[in-house]
Amino acid sequence: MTDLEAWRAKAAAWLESMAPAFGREARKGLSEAEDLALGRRYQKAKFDAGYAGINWPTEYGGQGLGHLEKVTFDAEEMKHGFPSFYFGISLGMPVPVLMQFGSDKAFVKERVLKALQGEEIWCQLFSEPSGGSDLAGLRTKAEPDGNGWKINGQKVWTSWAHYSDYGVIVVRTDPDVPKHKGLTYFWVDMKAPGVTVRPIRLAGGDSHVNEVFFDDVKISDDHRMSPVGGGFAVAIATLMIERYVATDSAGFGPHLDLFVDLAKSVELNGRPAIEDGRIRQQIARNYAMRSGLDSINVRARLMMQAGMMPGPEGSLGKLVAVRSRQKLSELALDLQGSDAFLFDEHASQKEDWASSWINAPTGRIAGGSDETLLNTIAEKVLGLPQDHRPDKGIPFNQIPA
Amino acid sequence: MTDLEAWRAKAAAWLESMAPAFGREARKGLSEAEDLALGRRYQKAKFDAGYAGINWPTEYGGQGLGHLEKVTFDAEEMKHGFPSFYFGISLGMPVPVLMQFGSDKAFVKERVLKALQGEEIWCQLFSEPSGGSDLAGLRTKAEPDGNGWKINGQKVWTSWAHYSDYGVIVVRTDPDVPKHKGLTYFWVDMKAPGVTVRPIRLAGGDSHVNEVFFDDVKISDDHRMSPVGGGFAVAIATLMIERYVATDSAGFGPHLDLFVDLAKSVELNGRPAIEDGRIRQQIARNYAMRSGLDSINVRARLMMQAGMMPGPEGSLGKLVAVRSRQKLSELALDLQGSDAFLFDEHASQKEDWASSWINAPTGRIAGGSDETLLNTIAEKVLGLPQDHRPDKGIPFNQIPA
Amino acid sequence: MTILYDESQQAIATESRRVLEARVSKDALLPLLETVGEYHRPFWDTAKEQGWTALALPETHGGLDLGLVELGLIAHEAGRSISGAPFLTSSFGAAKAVELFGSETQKARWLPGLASGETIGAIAFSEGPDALPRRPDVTLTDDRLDGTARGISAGLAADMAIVLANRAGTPVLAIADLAGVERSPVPSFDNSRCLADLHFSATTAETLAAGDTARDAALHILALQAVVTAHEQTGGAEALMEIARDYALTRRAFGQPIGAFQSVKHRITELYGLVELARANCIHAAAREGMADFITAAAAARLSATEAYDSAARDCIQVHGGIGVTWEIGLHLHMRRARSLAIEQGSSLFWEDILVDRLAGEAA
Amino acid sequence: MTILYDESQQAIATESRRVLEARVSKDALLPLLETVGEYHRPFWDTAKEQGWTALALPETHGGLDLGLVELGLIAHEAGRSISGAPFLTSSFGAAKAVELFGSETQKARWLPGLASGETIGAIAFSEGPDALPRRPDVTLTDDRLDGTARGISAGLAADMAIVLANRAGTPVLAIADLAGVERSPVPSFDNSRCLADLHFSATTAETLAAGDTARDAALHILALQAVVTAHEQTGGAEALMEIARDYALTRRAFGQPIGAFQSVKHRITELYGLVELARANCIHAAAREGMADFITAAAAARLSATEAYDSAARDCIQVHGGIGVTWEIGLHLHMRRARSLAIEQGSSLFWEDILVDRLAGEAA
Repeated sequence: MTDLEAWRAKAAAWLESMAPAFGREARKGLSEAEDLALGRRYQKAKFDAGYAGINWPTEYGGQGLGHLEKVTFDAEEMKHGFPSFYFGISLGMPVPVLMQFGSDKAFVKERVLKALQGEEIWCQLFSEPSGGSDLAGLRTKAEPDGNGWKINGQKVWTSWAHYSDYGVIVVRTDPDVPKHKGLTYFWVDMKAPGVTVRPIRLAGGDSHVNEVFFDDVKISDDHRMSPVGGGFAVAIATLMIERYVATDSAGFGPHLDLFVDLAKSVELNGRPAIEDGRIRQQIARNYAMRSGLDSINVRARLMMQAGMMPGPEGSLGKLVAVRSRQKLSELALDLQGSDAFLFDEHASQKEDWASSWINAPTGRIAGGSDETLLNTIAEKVLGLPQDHRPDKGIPFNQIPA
Repeated sequence: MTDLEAWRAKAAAWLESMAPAFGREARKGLSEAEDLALGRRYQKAKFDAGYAGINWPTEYGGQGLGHLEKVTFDAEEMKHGFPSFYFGISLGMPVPVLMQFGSDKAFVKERVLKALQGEEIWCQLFSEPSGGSDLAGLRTKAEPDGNGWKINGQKVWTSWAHYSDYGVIVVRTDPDVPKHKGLTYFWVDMKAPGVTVRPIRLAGGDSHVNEVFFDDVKISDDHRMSPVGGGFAVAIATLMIERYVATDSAGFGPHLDLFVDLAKSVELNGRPAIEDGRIRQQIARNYAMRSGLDSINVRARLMMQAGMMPGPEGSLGKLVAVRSRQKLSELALDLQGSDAFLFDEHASQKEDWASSWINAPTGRIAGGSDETLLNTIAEKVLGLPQDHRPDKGIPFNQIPA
Repeated sequence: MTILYDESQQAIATESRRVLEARVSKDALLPLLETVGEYHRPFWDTAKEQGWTALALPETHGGLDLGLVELGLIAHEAGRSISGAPFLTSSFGAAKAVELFGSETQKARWLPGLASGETIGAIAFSEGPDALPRRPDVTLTDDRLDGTARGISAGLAADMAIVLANRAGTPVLAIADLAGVERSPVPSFDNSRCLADLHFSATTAETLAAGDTARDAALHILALQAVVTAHEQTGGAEALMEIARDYALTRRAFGQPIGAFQSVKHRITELYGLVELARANCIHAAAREGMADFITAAAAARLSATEAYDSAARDCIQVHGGIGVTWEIGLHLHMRRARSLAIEQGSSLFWEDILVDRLAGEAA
Repeated sequence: MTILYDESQQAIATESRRVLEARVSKDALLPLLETVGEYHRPFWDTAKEQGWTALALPETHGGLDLGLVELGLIAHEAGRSISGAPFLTSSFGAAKAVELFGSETQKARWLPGLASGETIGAIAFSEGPDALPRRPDVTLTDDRLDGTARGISAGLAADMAIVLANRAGTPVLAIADLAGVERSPVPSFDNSRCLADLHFSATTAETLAAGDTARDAALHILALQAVVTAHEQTGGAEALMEIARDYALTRRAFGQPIGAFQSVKHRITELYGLVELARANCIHAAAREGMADFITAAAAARLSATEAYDSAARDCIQVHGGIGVTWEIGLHLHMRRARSLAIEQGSSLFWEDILVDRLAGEAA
């Protein structure tokens, strides 16, 4: 591990040096536009310092290092609150998929380089209003148009679409076959005529997800990234990548230390809350859950380092961590009593309990709801039967809406 | 309510006077045979004193009073630990159903009188090994035999069958129609040739439930209590009666006071357990749950007294009460630490935490599992869709086993 | 012993639901989240016009002489529609404090206005985590209040407040006229609660009770409010359970209504159970007003209602999936309200302790 | 930092599972519930023959110089098959006490027998609810023990015991030779644990540690045992999860396997999650032996393993329906064992406090 530790130390030092210019403090009070601009400069700095595309092939401007270096860097980077999340999806799924499935290599390389330097952002156009957890049930359609295609329909929950230059999209090209057999995978220019992006405001107040409308959007066939009718497999490949994005045993909420500090600072029934069994129990249970997840994640990295495929238990993280974070955040509000009312909708959900609480439902739904994750584990890992699906094998256009 | 209160006082006084002869103390150390004999004498005493068949018609030897008097008596009776549970099922479901659906009135009256006096016991032959929660899926069959019927098959989970003189039974008389349309309801003589009863031992150690085998058991057609093929409706009517049997917000486990006493008697982390938030939280949560159920039950009685049909919320009792009792019992064992090991498998689950814990799973399954209760409420009360049932409408003999 | 609602009580429920459904909508409530100190005036006007403000107050002072049962019914319906202002509970608590512990002069001065709704009352007991502090920060010296009461709901709009203060080390319950008292608004996740810090500085106040009596009195007022709030929480939970059920019946996935999937089906059914338990405890508690075990019954109602509303908010949104977390659909109005009601009048942690002290015979 | 099992460690797991599946069956275990003081001799003979008793002890005294990781792997497999005796854990705890705190003479006297399994050790710390009493009932005066140690697992079979005693108000850790010590059997819901009350009366004992050192030493022994037990609990939970899954795949209701119903499907999947979290904490804790945070890691493993086994027992039986509560199917063997393992070496309540004291920096 010493090589890696040395690499980690070097990266940590560099990140430290970037903090004054791009870190938490530097971002205070910035408008989203200003913050994004700062984010683009930070991404360029990462690229120049050799910390962009860490585990990507060098011919695409990556560093050619391992996944282990990547997650090590992510863990260190997380500490400083840099404006990197604008590029999380872009560099997380669409661009890697473009590298894997894009046909025109020159074009691909140009896009990848601009994405790595924060000049261009990609989004992922999967979910639809009718869809929910049923990806293969999508309705946006692409019809042959000359020697290209014409896209009509609507996507939703598209993160950062309003800042995106390009996107990858799954559409229905054949409604006459069972639903998952009639899909094809393309990339699209988000600035093309007929593309309309409308931000969706979330319960917590912010709005980084969008509705995206396609009205007679024309694309040439070189935009196609899968065989016609073979888009579902590429879509699944895209989603699989998500499992290897760095996890957080805090469920993307505050660290447990912050709860312990809170419990030490307030009184309950006339005694310090940290001495109250109810609070102690939640601290202990959450610690055990989080340490278990951390151990699972560390083992997954060790296996990847040893060239092995990590076990399926990795997919537990989001399910248990976010669910527990939701209840722990509610308890933190109870503990503060009427002091909990004071609320800043822009506070970080990693540091503020109210923000963590109000954004928790999004966390439980985004990237696979609890129920979807339970089904996936049940079927893929435990071999339990698939749910009854009346639409199975039925031509898409014969499924009752 | 004053009439009822007076009636309650009178009944309470009588029960008090019976305690020395039949109560908890009197039963200590008795074999089950001796205890049953005592139970029969107690049942006779109830009959003579006018406390048997409280809400049954007088022409069948009942008292012609209301359901309210019945549950009032049951609540008082519960306090003394009388050996009355041998007759609970018998007088709870089969005999009332016999009164309602029995054809030969003279025969019916004779049976009812003997049952009320504890001379005869009836059991209910519904569940089958293949069945689980799927009552209509039963396989025991009755074929025409002369001008009577011949029964072959196996029933299971039949309480007190080993002491029963008669039983009511649902059997399949037509395998060629959808499963719930091919059933017929009969009564059988449990001493008839071809009937074999084999007690099943339960996890807690005791064995009051049985397997019952029928080999060419011949019965005449006057045993029939439903139209041929109309047995399912009568079976459901039988089960409906169960909801009006007295409920227990303690989930048939110990009263919460016993947990409070325990918490006062032991120390946790160097302080009385009753001062520990974890213990306090469980006491408070269980109290709130139980007081809610008690309030639901009281309101149900008031409605019945007012001639109204109680709401469906009555069916919540068993679901939440037994489930909570299971976890509270585990916590009680944790609280006792190594003192919890000392175990008497004959201790009462109303008074002993280990006995309550070890018998809780039976409580969660008997008379409708948690899942069955949830489905019933979801479909009957909330109007949510029925689960997917591939066997629906298919002739019984074409359903894959 | 609990009760069955009689016809007139059922009529109160039906009528108040009708009026509220006609006059309150989420579109009117959503913008209130984005301004500090605004409440939904049509709701409060309705409450006054319908006499809800007078419902549980004595006829001799402009009230209708009804009780907690009837007010609870209104609160339940208000909870269903996400009440646009906290005054129904806050003014009721203030009025009961005056009615139960005040002099005839004090009653004559405050009750008519509180009954008509022209006067708005607030309860200033809590200090952050402590719903009933033994040594409040606010002090009373020679009938003058000093110090700050934090995060007081209705504080921005109230004309008077019942304050739990510290007089030379012993607790006192006092009435304060808020005219001229400096208040700083508290921006919150549920702004129509009109939260404020009240900065007393030589504010004249009249004592209602002192010493242990003051503490018992304060707890009694808190319990009365808690029963009203529990009804409101139960109404909110009931609404969410019904919204979830209706969505599960119409929304389809994999070719069938999502309500056919047991994960959804059973989740909604568990909510039904929580709602019915809360309802039963509420009815029981309302019927126990004035009895020896009222505090116990109030605590049980409060605990089950808080659990029901928080759980319903979590699960109803979860059942909806992505659409459930959008601003426009407004389920977060319930989720926010579930939390603010869970904290006002003391959190579950507070009521668990109150309840167990009594069950274990350690009541103060 | 946690670890990946190397090949030799994986071999230990495979081999021990093979042997146990061949030699232990529920039919052999069920009758043990009905006699007091009998344990499953084939299990213990296997443990001795396979060298499991020597695994984690020093080579210098007949051990194999392996550690908690390897013993944990054995315990996991023993838990899967419901170990027929508690000695693997009790003797290990006793041996570690001698190894870590004993004199060379004491090691020479006790370790070889404990390593070969000929000597059986017990740990006598707990007094009912208190897993680590500050003022034990058992007293030590002039190297003589007096008083009763209650509900000691392995107590009926043990040749020696490590006793936490009270010497003039300060705790001491002592070794007692149990030959000639009067024991009364404790009939329990899990009789193969060989539970007994040990009645010391002027029993000779040798001191291992005194004062705070004694208490820290006792906690360290308890933590070592807790990690072994956590592996055993995880193995039991894993077995139950697999039994539930297999049953859900074969048992049909309403024309389909019950595993197709989400209530069953998700219940089993949640168990999978609990098992994997427990396993991860176990591996981590075993790898932290001797490090500063060992007690913390042990507590986390213990808490998640106890939750996993209790939950698996509840839910596996529930998934089975009626058949699950029969005597013959024997699921209650796991349910009983889940509870006895949850109590031995201190309940979750005890370990929650140990853990939080450390997280909050209040460790003794």
